[in-house]
Amino acid sequence: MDFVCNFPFFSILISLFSGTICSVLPEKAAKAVNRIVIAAVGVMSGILLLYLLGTGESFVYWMGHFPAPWGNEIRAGILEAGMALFFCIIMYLSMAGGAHKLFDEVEESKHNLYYILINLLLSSLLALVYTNDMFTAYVFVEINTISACGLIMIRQVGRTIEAAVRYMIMSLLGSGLFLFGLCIMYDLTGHLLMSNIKESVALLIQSGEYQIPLIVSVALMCIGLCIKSALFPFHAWLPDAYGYSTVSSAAILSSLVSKGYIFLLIKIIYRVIGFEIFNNTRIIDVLFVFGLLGMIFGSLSAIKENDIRRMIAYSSVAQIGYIYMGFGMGTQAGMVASVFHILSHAATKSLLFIAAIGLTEVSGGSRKFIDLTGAGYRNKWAGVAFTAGSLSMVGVPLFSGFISKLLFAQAAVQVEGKMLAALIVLGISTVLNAIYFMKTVIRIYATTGDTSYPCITFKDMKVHAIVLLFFIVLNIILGVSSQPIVNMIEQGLAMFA
Amino acid sequence: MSKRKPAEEYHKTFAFHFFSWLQGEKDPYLGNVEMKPQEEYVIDPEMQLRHEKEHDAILDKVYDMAHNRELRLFHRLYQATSILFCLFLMALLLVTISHLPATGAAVKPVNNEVAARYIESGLEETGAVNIVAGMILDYRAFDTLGESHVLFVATITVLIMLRLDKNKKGEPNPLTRDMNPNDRIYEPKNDAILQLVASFLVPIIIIFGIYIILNGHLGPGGGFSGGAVIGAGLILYLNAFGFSKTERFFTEKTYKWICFFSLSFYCLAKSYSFYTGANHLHSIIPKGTPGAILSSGLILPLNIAVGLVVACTMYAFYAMFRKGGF
Amino acid sequence: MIICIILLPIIAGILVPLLPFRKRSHKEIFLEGAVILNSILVWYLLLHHSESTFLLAHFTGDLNISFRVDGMSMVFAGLVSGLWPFATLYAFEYMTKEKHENTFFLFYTMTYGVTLGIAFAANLLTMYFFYELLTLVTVPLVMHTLTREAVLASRKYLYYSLGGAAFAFIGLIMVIVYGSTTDFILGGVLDLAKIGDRTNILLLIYVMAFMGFGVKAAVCPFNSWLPQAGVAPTPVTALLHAVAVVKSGAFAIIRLTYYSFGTEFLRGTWAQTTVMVVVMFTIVYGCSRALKETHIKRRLAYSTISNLSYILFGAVLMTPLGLAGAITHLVFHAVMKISSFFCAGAIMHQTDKRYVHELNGLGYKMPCVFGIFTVSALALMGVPGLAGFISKWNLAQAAVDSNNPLAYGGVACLLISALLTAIYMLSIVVRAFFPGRDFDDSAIRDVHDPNWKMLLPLFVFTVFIILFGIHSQPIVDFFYDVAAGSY
Amino acid sequence: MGPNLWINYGEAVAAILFCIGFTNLLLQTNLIKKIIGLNIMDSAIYLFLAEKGYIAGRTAPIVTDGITSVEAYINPIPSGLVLTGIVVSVSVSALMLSLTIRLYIRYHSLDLDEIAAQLKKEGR
Amino acid sequence: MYLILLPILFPILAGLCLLVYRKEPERKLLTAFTGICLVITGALVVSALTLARQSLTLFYLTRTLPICFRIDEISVLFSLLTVIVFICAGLFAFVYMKHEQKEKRYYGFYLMVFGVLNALCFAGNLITFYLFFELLTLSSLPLVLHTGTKEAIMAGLKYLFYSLCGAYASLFGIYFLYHNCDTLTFTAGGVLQVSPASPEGRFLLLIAFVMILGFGVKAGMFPMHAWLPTAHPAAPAPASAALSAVIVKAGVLALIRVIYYIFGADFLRGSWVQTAWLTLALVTVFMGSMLAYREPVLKKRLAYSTVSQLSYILFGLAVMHPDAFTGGLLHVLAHGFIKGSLFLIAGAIIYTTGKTKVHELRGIGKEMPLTMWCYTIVSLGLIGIPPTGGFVSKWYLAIGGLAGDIGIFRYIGPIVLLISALLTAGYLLPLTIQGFFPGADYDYNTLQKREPARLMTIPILFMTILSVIVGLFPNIITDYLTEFVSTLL
Repeated sequence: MDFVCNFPFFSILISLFSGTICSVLPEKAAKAVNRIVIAAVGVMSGILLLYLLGTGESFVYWMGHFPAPWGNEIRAGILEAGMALFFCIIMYLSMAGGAHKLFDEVEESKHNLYYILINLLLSSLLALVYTNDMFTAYVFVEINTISACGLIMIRQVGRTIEAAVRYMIMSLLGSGLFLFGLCIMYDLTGHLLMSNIKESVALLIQSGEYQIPLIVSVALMCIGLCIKSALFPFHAWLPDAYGYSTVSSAAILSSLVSKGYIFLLIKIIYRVIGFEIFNNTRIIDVLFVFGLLGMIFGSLSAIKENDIRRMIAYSSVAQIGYIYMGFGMGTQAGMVASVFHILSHAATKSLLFIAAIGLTEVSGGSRKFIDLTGAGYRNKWAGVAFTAGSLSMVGVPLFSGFISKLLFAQAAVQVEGKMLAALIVLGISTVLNAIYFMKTVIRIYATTGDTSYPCITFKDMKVHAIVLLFFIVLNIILGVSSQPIVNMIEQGLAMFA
Repeated sequence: MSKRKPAEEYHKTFAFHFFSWLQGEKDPYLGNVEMKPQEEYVIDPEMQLRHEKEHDAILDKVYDMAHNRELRLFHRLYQATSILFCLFLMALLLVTISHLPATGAAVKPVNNEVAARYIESGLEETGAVNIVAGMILDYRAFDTLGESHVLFVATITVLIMLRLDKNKKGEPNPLTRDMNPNDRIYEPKNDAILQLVASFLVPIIIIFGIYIILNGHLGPGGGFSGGAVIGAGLILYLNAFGFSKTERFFTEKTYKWICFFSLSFYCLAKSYSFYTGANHLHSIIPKGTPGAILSSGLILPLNIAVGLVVACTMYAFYAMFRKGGF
Repeated sequence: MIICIILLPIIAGILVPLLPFRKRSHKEIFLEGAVILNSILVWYLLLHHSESTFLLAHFTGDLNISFRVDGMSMVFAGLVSGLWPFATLYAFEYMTKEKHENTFFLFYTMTYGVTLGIAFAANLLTMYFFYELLTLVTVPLVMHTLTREAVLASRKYLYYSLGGAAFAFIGLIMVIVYGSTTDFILGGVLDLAKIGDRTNILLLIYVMAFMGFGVKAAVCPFNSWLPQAGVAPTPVTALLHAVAVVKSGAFAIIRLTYYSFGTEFLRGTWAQTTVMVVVMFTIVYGCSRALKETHIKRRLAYSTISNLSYILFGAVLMTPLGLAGAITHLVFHAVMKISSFFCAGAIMHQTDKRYVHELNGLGYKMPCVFGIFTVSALALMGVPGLAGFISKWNLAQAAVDSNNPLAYGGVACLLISALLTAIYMLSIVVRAFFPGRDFDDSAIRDVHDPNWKMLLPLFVFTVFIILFGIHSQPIVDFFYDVAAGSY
Repeated sequence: MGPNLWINYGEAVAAILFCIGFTNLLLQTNLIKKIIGLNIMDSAIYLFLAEKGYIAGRTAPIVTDGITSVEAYINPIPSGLVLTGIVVSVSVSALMLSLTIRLYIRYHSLDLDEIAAQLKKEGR
Repeated sequence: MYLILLPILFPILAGLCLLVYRKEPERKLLTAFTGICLVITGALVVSALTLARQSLTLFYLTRTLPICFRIDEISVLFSLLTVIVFICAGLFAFVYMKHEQKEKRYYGFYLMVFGVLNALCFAGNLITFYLFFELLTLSSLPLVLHTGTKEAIMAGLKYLFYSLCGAYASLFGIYFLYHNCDTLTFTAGGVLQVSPASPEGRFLLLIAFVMILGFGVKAGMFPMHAWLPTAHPAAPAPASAALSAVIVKAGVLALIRVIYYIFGADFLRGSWVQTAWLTLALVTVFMGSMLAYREPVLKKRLAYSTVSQLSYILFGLAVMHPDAFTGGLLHVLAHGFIKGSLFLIAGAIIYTTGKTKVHELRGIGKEMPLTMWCYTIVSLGLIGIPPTGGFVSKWYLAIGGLAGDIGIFRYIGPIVLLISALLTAGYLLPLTIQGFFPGADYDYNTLQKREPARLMTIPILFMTILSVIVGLFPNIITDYLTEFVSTLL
C-alpha cells in the first residue's frame, strides 16, 4: 500500500486532533493551527486525488487491525478525494473571508472555541466523505450537527439561539429517523459496513425477503438526511440560522454542512442500497417532487425577503431543491448534475455570503435592502463579487451555475416522464432566481446614494478582497473548464458502484 | 327626426353616432391621440421608504402569534398534520416491525459471521474479556473515537453557550451578577446532614467509579459509565460543600488540561493502532494475559482516558448549567 | 481574427476608465478610432471570409464556443459594424450632458464586441453565451442615469431577459439532445430518428424557446421592458434597443428556427401557428400602444416592438422567402429606427423636451432634424421609394407565397400596423411643422439644430434609407442568397 | 401486517415510544418537554437495538470460564452501538439544555414561538 | 423618352426648392416663380403627351419591381384636366392666399402635388402608380393642413388616416396581385389569367373588392367618404378646388387602372364584386346628395356634392359597359371643371365677404354678379341640364346603365341618378335664387359691388367656359374615347 493511501486517515485524524489541541491554545495560535490544518488537509486531498486519478481505482483502508466486516474501514475514491479537496478550499476561503468579522460578532474569549468547532466540523465532513461504515457515518453526522449548531449560536444574539434550537430540533428528528432506519437495515442485513450491506441487500432483493422493511428503512434514512439538509418542507430553521450566524459560519453551513449530508445520501444510494434498486423505489419520485417544490418555494420566499442574508439563505433552499431534483431523476446523468451542483452551489453560496458581509459592512451593518442601496459603489470588490455570484446563481454562462443548469437540463431530457416538469420548473426557477438576485444586484448599484456610510477601498480589506477574487476564479473555473470535473465525477460515481 | 329626447341623451344614442359618422363628423383622432400627456413616472422616495417600512411592519405582524388568525390556523393545521404524520409513522414502523426477523431467534441475519468472530476470537484478538468493550475499543474503535469527540464538541458548545467570560477590560460578564445571587438559592451553606452524608458517600462513589473504569475490559463497565459515576460523585460533593471548596482542586484549567491530555492520548494511541493496522505493521502494544487487570492492550488506558473525560465533562456540564463557570 | 474582432471593443471599453485621458477629445478619438478600426476589420473579414469554424474553447461534452462566418452573421455583423461608428460619434455629443461618461463608454463599447459575438457564433451554445452576456453589459447602460425610473427599468429588463434566456436555454438543451450537432446549419440539425414520437414535446419546447428569445425581441406579452428601458441615454436606446439588443433577439430566433430546429420540422405545425398568432398580435399591439403613448422615445420603442415582430413574422413563415424578408426588414428597420431615435435624441438633447405635445413648431427651428425624422417616419410607414417599403414588400410577398391562410392575415396586420405607424409618426411631424395658427414661438427661440457630430450620422442614415428604398436590388439579392443558403 | 408483530413486541414498544418522542419533539411548545421527547426517542432506539441483539437463552457477551462459543452469548454488536448511542444522546441533551437555559435567562420563557415573537418585537 | 420625367420632376424639384429655401421671399417674386413653374409644367405636360404609347422603365426597386411610365389615352385625359385645373387654381391662389400665412409652403407643396399628379397619370404599372398614390396623399396633406387651425389639423390627419387606410387596403391587394400576375404593367383588358371560378379566382375577387374599397376611399366612396366633407372646408379654397377637381379623381384613375388594366373587366363582370360596387356607388350618390341638401355651410355642401358626383363616375365604371364608361370619363372632365370652378367661386365669396353659410349669402348675386352667373351656369351643368357638360355625361351614364348587363341595377341606377340630379338642383340652386332674388326685405342700401380681383375671376370664367364646351362639343371627346374604350371592354 502506498503511503498516499494513509492520507484520508491522516486528514481525519489531524483535524480531530487539532480540535483537541485548540482547546488549550490561545486564540491566535488556534487560528494558525486551524488554517494550517485546513491547508494541510487540502494539500493531502489534492495529492490523493492526483494519485487516484493515476491509479484509477478506489481503495479501502482499515481502521485498525481487522479486515472488512469486523473492523471499521474508510474508503477513498476520486469523488471522495475531490470532495475533500473542494471542501477544504471552500472552508479555507470562507474562514479567511469572514475572519475580520469574527471579532465583531463573537466574544473574544471564545474565539479559540470557534476554531475547535471548525476543526471538528472539518473532521466530521471528511469522515462523512470517506467513511465506509454506516454507524461511523451516524456518529460523525452527530458531530457535524453539533458543531454546526455551535457555529450558529456562537454569535449569541437571540435569533441565532432560537435558530440553533430549531436547527437542533429538526436535526435531531432527522438523526432519529436516520438511526432508526439504520437499525432496521442492520437487523435485515447484519452488517454495518456499506459494501457488505449492499451485498446483503442485493441478496434480499433477489430472494424477495423483507421487502417492506427494506423500503421503509431506506425511506427513513432518506427522510432523515433530507431533513438534515433542509429539503423544502423541512427548511424552517434555515433562514434564521444562515441569516444571523457569523459570516464564515453561514458560508460554511450553507456550502458544506448540508452538502456533507447530501454526499452521505449519495453514498448510501450508491454504496449501501445500490443505484438501480434505489431507483426502482418510489422514493426518487418523492425526492423529485420535493426538489421541484423546493426550487419554486425557496425562490418565492427569497423574493419576499428584504434582508439580504436571509434572502441568500432562502436561495439555498431552492438550490438544495435542484440537487434533490437531480437525485429524483434516477439516472446517472441526474446524479452527475447533482454532484456538480453541490460543488457549484458551494462555491457560489459562500461567495455570496462573504460578499454580502462586505456590503452590509458599508451600509451601517444593516442588511435591509433599503440600506444597501448603492453599497456596490462603496465596496467595489464586494459589489463585483456579489454580482458574479448572482450571475452564477441565475445561470449565466461562464459561471458554474450555468453548467449545472445545463447538466440538469440534459439529464432531465433523458427521463421521459419527468422531462417536462423538470424543464419547466428549471425555467421558472431561473426566472425567480433572476428576480431576487438581480433585484439585489441592481439595488446595490442603484445610486451613488447615501454618503453617510463610509467607502471601503482595497487597502482596508485586502484579505477579504483576495478571498472574493479567489471565489470568483473558482466559480469561473467550474464554469469554463467543467469537462474534466464532470469526467471526474463520472469516474468517481463509477467507482462507487 | 324627432327631438323629444334631451340633447345629452340623444348624443348617447346609436343613431347619433351613426349619423355623425355618416356625415364625417366622427373623428378617429379627437380625444384619442395626444390629448392628455402621460404623467412622468415619479416615485416619492419617502413613499418608497415608508412602503418598505410598512413591509417590515407587515412582516412583524405576520409573526405576531397572538393576533394573527392565519398563523393560528396554520398552527392548528401544523399540529394536526404532525399528529397525523406521527400516527402514520407509528403504523408504518409497526408494520415494518411485524415483518422483521423474530426477536430472540438464533438464526437471523444479525447473527452472522461478524458477531461470531467477535465472540469466538474476540478474547484472543483483543485480549478483552468483555467482548463488548473489545468490540467498541478495538474492532470498531473509530466509532468510539468519534463518540468521544461528540462529547467533546458538545462540551465546547455548552461552554460557548453558558460560560460567562470576563470582557476585554476584565469586568465580569453582566449576567454573572444575575447568576450569582441566583446561585445562592441552590447552595445550602451549612447543611450538616448533606455534608456528613456526602463526606463518606463521595469517596465510595468515586472509588466505585474508578473500579468500573479499571474493570472495563474484564466485566460490565468501562470508561463512560465509570466516568459518569465519578462525575456524579463530584457533583454531590459540589452540592454539599459549594464552589469554594471544589475550586481548590478543580478549576476550568484543570478541566481543560485533563480533557486535553486524555483526548490527545486517545487520539494518538488510536492513531498509532489504526496506522499500524492499516499498513499491516506489527503493533508494539502487548496484549497481556486475558483476564488480568493489565491486559488487553490499549483498552485499559483508553478506558481511563475516557473515564477522565467523562467525569470532568459531567461535572463541567453541571457547573455550567448552574452558574456559567467553575 | 474573429476573436480579435470580438475582443477589441471589449478591451477598448475596459481601457476607457483606466487610461488617463487628458482631454475629452482624446478619449473621443481613442474610442472612435477603436470602433472604426473594428468595423473595418469586420468588413474585411466579411469580404474575405472562409468557411472554416474557429474553435475557441471546449465546454462540457461536445459543446464548445466557436465562431464562423456565414450568411446570417454577415448580415448582422455588417449591420452592426456599419451602425456602430456613427452611433458612437453621436454618443460623444449626446453624452456631454450626462454624467458618468466613462462607465457609459465602457459598456457601450463592450456591447459592440458582444453583439459581434452573437453574430459570429457558430453554434447555439456560443450564441446563448453571448446572448446572456449582452444582457449583462447592457444593464448598466439602461441603469445609467441611476434615477429610480432607470433602476426600475433596468430591473425589469434584467428579469425579462434572464427569464427569457432561461426558457431559451431549454430549447438549447433540446437541440443538444435531439440534434446531431449544435452548429448552425441551414435547414436544422434535429435528428428525426432520435425524436421518435416526441414531436409534440419538441414543438412545445420550440414555442417556449421562441418566447424566451422573443423576450429580447419584445414579443407580446414580454414586451413591456422595452418602452421602460427608454430611460437610458438615447444612443443606447437607439443603437441597443432598436438595433443591437432587440435584433439579437430576432437574430436568435432566426437561428433557432432556421438553423437549429429547421423549418422542415416546424412548418405547418401548431407551433408555427401559435408563434405566428403571437407575432401578428404583437405587430398590431405595439402600434396601438405607440399611438397612445406621448413620450417620444417610448412611442418609438413601441414602434420597435411592432417592427420587430415584422421580422419575426417573416421568420415564422418558415420559407426561404420569409427568411429573406425577415433579413431585409432586420437591416432596413435598423437604419430607419436608429435614424428616428437619433432624431428624438437630438430633440431631447437640444430642447429637453420629451413629450410629443411639447414639440409644437420645433420643425422650423430644427429643420434638419425634423426633416430627417420625417423621412424616417415615412420610411417606417412603408412609403414606396424608401427602405421600409422594400422590406414590407418582401415580407408580404413571402407571406402571400407561403400559401398559409394565417399568413394572409399577417399581411393584413402588416398593413394595419403601417396605418397606425403613419398616424403616430406623422402626428409628430405635423405638430412640429404645423404648430397651429397663433403659435407663440418665443419659448423656443434659441433652439437650433445640433452640431455635426449629431447630424452626420443622421444624414448618413437618411441617405441609406433613400438608397435602400430606390436601389435595393444588390443588397436584397444578397439577402435572398443568404436565405437560400448560398453563403 | 407481517407475522412477527407479537413476537417482536419489544420492538413494537420501541416503535411506539419512538413515535411518542417524535410527537413530543414536534408538538410540545415547552422546550424542556421537547428535550424529554428527544430522550424518549433516543431511548426507544436503544430499546430497539437491545431487542435486536437478544437471543433467547444466552448470556451477556462477557467471556466467562473461557467459553468462546457462539452459542453461549448474545450478539455483542447492538450493545456496542447502544453504548455509543447513549454518549451521543447525552451530548445532544446537554447541548439542548444549555440552549434552553440561555434562552430562558434571556427571555424568561420556554416557549419557542413566544420567544420568536419577542425577538420580532426586539426588531433584531 | 426621358421627356416624360420632366413634367414630373420639374414641379417636384421646384416645390422642394421653395420649401428648402430658408427665408420667406417677397410675395411678388414668389407668385411669379410659382406662376412660371406652373406654366412651364403645363407646357412640359403637353409636350410629353406627344410621347403617347411609349413606355419608359426607369429603374427597379427590387429585382422585379420596375418603376415605369407610359402615356395612354387615360393619361392624356387626366393629365389635361390636371394641368388646366392646377393652372387655374394656381392663378386664383395668387390673390386668395394673401390672407393666409406661409405662402411659400403652400406653393411648394402645390407644385409638388402637381408633379405627383402628373406622375400618377403617366404611371405605367401598378407599383409606380402606388408609389405616387402614396406620395399624393402625403404631399397634398400640407395643403389641407395649411390654415393651421385646430380643425384644419384634425381634418388633415383625418384625410391622412382615410387615405392611408385606402392605400394600404389596396396595397394588400397589390401583394396578392403581384403573386398571381406575371406583370403589373397596365395592359388594356387586364393581365390576370385566373378564372374567377377557381379557388384563387374566388380569393382574388375578394382582393378586387378590397382594392375597390381601398382606392374608393380617395374617390369618396361610401363607407369611407367621411374625410371629404371635413378636409374640403378646412383647406384653402384653391386647394379645395384642386382636391375636389383632381386629387379625388386620382381615386377614379386608380380604379380604372386596377379594374380595367389589371383585373380586366371580364374578370369582374357579373360577379358579386360588381354588384357590391354598384350598390356602394349608388348609395354614395344618393347619400351624398341628401347630405349636401341638408348642409348649411357652402364649402361643405360642395364637398358632399363631390362625394355624390364622384360616385356617378364610379357607377359608370362599375357598370362595365362602353357607354357608361365613356359617360364616366366625360363626367370626370365635366365634374372636374365644374367643381373646380364651384370651389373657386366659394373661395371668392369667402375671400370677399368672409361668409361661409348659404343662408348668409342673400343678395350675393347683386354684389358679385359675374361670379354668381358663373355659379349658376356650372350649377346647371352639375344638375345635368343641357347643353352643359353634365348633361352629356349623365346621358351616357344612363344609357350605359340601361344597356349594361347588371340585372336589377339597370333600372335602379338611372332612377337614383335622376333623383340625385333633382337633389343637386335642390342644394345648388337656392344660392342662385337667394343671390339674385334676395326677397323683398333685402336692404339694398348695404349693397355694394364687390366683384373679386381679375386674377380670381378669370380662372373661374375659364373653367366655366370649359365646362360648357364639354357639353356643347362632346363629340370631340367621345370620339377620342370610344376608340380605346372598345379595347378595354
